[in-house]
Amino acid sequence: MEILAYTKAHDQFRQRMRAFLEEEIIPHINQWEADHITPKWAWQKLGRAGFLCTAVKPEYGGMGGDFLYSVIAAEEMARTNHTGLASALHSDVVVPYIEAFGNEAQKKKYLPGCVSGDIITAVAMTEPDAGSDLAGMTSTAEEKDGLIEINGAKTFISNGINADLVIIAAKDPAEPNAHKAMSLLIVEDGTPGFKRGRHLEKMGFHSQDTAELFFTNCRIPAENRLGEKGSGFSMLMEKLQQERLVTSIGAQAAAELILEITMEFCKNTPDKDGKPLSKYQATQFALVEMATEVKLGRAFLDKLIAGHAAGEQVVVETSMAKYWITDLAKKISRRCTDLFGDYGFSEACPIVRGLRDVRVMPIFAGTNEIMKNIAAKFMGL
Amino acid sequence: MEILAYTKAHDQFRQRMRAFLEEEIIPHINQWEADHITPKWAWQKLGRAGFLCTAVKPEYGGMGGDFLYSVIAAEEMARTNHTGLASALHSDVVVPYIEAFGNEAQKKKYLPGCVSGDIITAVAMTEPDAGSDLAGMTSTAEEKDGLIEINGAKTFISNGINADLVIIAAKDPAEPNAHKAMSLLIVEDGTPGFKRGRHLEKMGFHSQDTAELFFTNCRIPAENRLGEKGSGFSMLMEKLQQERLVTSIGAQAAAELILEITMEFCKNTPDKDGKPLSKYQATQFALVEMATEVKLGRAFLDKLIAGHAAGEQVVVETSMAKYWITDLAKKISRRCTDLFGDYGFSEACPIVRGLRDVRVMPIFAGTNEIMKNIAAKFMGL
Amino acid sequence: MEFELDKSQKEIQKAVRDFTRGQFDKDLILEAMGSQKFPSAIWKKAAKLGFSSIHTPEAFEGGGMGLLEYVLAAEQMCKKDSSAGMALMLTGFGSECIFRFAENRLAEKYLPPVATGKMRAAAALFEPGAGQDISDIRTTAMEEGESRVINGTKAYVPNGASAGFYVVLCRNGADAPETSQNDLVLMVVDADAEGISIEPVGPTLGAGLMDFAHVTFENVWVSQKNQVGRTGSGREHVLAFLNEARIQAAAMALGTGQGAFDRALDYVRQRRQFGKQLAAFQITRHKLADMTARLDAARWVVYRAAAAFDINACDARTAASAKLTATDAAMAITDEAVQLLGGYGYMAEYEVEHFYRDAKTLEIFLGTPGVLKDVIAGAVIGRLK
Amino acid sequence: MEFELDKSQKEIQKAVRDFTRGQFDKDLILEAMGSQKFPSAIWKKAAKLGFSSIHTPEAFEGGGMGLLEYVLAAEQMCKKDSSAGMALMLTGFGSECIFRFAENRLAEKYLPPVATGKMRAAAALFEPGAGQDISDIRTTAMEEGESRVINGTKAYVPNGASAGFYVVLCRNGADAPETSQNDLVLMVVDADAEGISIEPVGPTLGAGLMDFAHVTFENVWVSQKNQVGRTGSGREHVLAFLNEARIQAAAMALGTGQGAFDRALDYVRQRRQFGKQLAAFQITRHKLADMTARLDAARWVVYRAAAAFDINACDARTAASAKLTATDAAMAITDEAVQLLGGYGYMAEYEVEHFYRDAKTLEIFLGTPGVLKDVIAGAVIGRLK
Repeated sequence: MEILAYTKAHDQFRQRMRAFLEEEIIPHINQWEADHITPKWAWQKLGRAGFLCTAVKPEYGGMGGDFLYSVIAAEEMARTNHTGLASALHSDVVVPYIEAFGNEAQKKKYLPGCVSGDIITAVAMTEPDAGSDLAGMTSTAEEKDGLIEINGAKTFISNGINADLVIIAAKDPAEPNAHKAMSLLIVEDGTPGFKRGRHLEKMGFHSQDTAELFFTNCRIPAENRLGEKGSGFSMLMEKLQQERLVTSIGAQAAAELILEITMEFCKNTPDKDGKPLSKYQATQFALVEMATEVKLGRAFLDKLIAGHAAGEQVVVETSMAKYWITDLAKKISRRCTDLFGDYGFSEACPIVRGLRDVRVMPIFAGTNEIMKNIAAKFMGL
Repeated sequence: MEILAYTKAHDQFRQRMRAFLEEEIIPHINQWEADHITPKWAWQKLGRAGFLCTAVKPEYGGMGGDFLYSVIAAEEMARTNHTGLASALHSDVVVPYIEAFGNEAQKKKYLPGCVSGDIITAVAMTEPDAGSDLAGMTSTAEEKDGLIEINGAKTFISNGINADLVIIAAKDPAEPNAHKAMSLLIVEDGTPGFKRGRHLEKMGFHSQDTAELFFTNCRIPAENRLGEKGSGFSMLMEKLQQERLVTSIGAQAAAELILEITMEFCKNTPDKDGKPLSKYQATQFALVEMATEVKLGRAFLDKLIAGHAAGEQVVVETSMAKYWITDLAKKISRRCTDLFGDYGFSEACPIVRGLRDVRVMPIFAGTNEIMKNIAAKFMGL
Repeated sequence: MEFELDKSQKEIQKAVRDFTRGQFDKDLILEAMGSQKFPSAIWKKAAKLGFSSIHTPEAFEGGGMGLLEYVLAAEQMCKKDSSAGMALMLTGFGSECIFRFAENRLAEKYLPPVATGKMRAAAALFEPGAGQDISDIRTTAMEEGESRVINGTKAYVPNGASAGFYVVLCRNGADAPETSQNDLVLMVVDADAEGISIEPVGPTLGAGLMDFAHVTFENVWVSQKNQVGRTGSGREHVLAFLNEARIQAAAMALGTGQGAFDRALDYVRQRRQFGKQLAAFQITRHKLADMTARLDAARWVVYRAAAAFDINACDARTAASAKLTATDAAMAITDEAVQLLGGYGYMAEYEVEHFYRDAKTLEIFLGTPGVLKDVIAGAVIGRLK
Repeated sequence: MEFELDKSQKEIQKAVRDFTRGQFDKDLILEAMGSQKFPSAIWKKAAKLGFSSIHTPEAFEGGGMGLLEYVLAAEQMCKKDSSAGMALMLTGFGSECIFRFAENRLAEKYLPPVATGKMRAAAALFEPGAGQDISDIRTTAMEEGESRVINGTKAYVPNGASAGFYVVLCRNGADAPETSQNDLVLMVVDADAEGISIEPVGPTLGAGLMDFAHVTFENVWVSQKNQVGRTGSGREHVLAFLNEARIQAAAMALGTGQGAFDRALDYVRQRRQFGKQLAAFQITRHKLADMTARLDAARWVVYRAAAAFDINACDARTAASAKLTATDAAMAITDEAVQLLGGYGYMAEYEVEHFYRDAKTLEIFLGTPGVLKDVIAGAVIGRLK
């Protein structure tokens, strides 16, 4: 019994994308990891092949695919074992803000480029002194001379160096209610007063450019506001379910990949007597236990995907999935490395990159502690 | 999105059964726990009300319900927080042997009584020196004078004292292949040479009679053999999936009940300042984490129930569910008691019985270690 | 540093081990289990040898030894039988407050009967609705001439229905704010004083050879001579006592874990399945290795905490951390022992099932993991600006 | 029992702590991280103070202290920086075999350069395909007159590309069965000997300031004078060395955990969210309490194992159990530290991310949990009939 009703068209899309990634993307990944950035041409290639923003409507250049196409794209990208080509972030987290809240002019202007890969996007919420506490942010957006002037600093921004378009959250200093003060604003690359800060060194995500962004008297046209003035907080809240779900999908796919690689290694690696490592009972138990947890995560996640695709509000379950599955990916990565012996601490070991990469998942898109707070609140505790 | 397609008829059955249990069963449970046995009238009352053996076909007195009725009956019984009226064991583990493998005469003779509650059944596999190792059993069944003579000892037999009919597994000593030697035999209460041993004292399951059974030159008619001679092992193998699934259903319902009681306690118990315990962050996190695990188990289990009901072979997943969910119930019981403070070690605390009861679940129906061995084998490790 | 037991400690350890081997009759213990039937006969013999009041000064007929020796004895007792060990080693529960903080006069009166196996003691600290917290004590001890009048209820008092006297934590006067921390006083109250009513807790999950009760004091008159320490020192004394008692509970957990481990090891070496001993299966071996590592870790934090206590260097963090680690280990080990014994593990006859219930009881008793973490965090984080 | 450090131990602890504060330059360390750039300058200073060969006898220019003092030093080093600590404290990896089991002549030749910061050492034990197991050694050391000729490959040798000499575990002659346990011999081989080829492992998950390499010996001629101990004693020496080295790794894990804990504690006391310090949230507090309890447990098993080693009372179980507990604690603590620091926890600049990677590396190095459990189980279960 499968929970998700993938059609033949979905399956073909998955096969096409997998073949494309195999051929066009995977051969370059080691270089991108070393470079600490992924080149823009890769985004364009992916977009032109039809694997970016599958949900965008045809009138804006997309294929108008249902949510399962997003799921497939996110899973297949996760299986490439790198994070630089952050297509799920772009396609299913950032661009949906433009799709959902942008006016016709904004959609016409930006969406085709987002789909083709010519416009790489980022969303800038987190600030150096306000992590998961969105209401605590201090960046300001003031109307001046018919323009909007942005001041503030953002950090941990994925695609921060590559981004051609940044959606930034900032507050009107004149509005005392933190939740009503926030707007979302579109800032294009090259806008005076918008500067990239340091390209941050981190444990993993090496092929992805994570950066600080600085806005100093950065003036943008008033029409670059997304949605109503002051509606930023509610827009964020509305889209967080999908962001967290997409994070869970990525973590689930990463856990599955790490375990799959490990299982193959144990099956195919003999000890000195020629007995495969997978014949040792303790190894078997480790693999069975991890496979069980991965299947549990998958069943829970698929049920959630089905609910999300059907338009259900699944705040509690999404928070639960985000924390449990990202923790799962982390735990699996830790336990699997032990099965490789000394090879397990070499970067040549095929799951070590994953170990470093998945460690951020329990932190981003709202820390797992925030997820539990949210779940507790919505469970009436 | 719900995974299982319960109909209105199912829901009504659940409500009827819950009301029945509330009225007719629950008021007596404390007494049965103290007595260390559940009276036979309770079985009859349950059977006459239509809550035993829902799967048995109408021609034998049953309602011919689908597997979801069994699921509902098992879940509702688990929610009574006692184990003496072991209806799921009877209805979904033991009686199915007669239904599936019995000949017409056996079915006509026994099934109506099983449905009405006049015949309480037990299955006797485990021996003092062979726990989960079925092939290692030593009880014998020899043909003598047109009869079958059984010799051997069985232990840990649920319903051991109450049972009117015992299905016993025994081996033909003349057959050297352990797997081909085993037959299943029906022994009725009162057969000469069939004696009950001690009523065993145990950690929990106090209202259930767990006993040793002894067979000494116990002769039964040849027509009391179930199925073909020597097919016992394969009959057991065929039915184990459902036994383990039913165990998982009971454990899942127990975990849900324990958590539900604890959550209500924390919501409704104020500290000295009037602040409910559920307002403490650490308590919230504990409840959220446990609720998440319970929901994970539920999604995985429901998917499996759907597969089983559709006739799928789900050996690996069933083994995984049996170990993970029974361990879950145990862990939940441990963690929940802490939230009660000192009350948590009093037998008056409403989850303490559950803590004692669920501890056997990782052991029976094949230990969780056996489950992992099976999963490893079927995963090709 | 020196991690070896000295000669006298080894002797104590051996003496207690020999005693339990000789005196802990398995069948009698199993029969009494769950009925709160206290093992009086064994206690009298243990008391004669000075084991159950091992750390009470000799002047009051105790063993005159340190907490470390108490720990060694408790470990041995609980290793042989966790329920009997708990019952016997908690007979003097609260007497520490008297011999450490009270005038000799009080100790001379109350402690010898405890040390000689004639009377049990009970510290009565926590209150209904307050959990395991002494920051909000509502039981009052009002001064009336040369007496104090005690009113209030104490919950889940160990030996609550059987003790000869209670060491009761009270607020000094009703006027002080209820959460005042500097207004507490400890009073020793005879169990037969007028105005005391006892509501037994009834059957408990573990600790099946001892009783717990809720004890209500209604206008109970007590001589001021029965006050422990000075007025206002109650909180300080109880916090020190809790440190000591938590280390004691940790030692019981250690012994409980060790006892379950020993039984599991024996079993898997004997029992054969699928043609070989259970101990030959790698997964059994790894379980035993895990249990061993947890026992090692528990043992050294418990011994270290006790040794620190004996040189007045034990803070709340050390004691709470030792209890947290040791009871967590005991739970994991007893749980695994039940599992390793399979069906037998669930049966009373094979004992490990009550070790599991006792481990769980010890995990809650004197501070659930949550309470202990609050204590530890308070110590390591300190006051926040 | 006596759980206090003595005066000289406290002095060592303080001296190393002061040294790391003065000499471990965070920016330089972060810059070198991951490039296997060994911190030579710091090493020379540490060597001058006798820290990195602290347990090498004074006769060979070491510190002349015990393993416990090594443990204290390693803890302090790794607390300040886990990667620098590992690199510095493992400079003499394998020299223990020489000063404990070889003739003085060999020690006099090889150890002073190590102790004085001129040359690194490397024990070359494990082989490709054999995991972390010495029961099946295929590298041979055939006698040829007054020499031995070594052939074979050793895998994941610490300092493998930088050491001045290797302590190589070999089989004595090719004729003995490959799994013979009584036919092993340890040889000291100069790194510049002809026939040695080195294949660097390249970047590693942790231990970013040191190197690992696979080392192949192809007809490498070594004087018989370079033999450690007697022929056939190789296994016994290496097992003893593994005990010592596992306790060393456990101490590094302890320091790594403590360092991550300290940083997390600092952070949550400073950082405010939702209007209050992170340290004011109960869940943060409980995490810190858990970390504290794990550190306590790890610390005492590690100290105890080292103290036992110093009095020749450390068996394989004690060492393996200490490493299992300490590295498990280090993983849990560094993981939680990363989480407590949130986004900063993932950034190189805030250091805890490399503590996490180092903890994971230590968890694998010298025995994964699985290998350690095999060892412990072997010891507690013994031989099966």
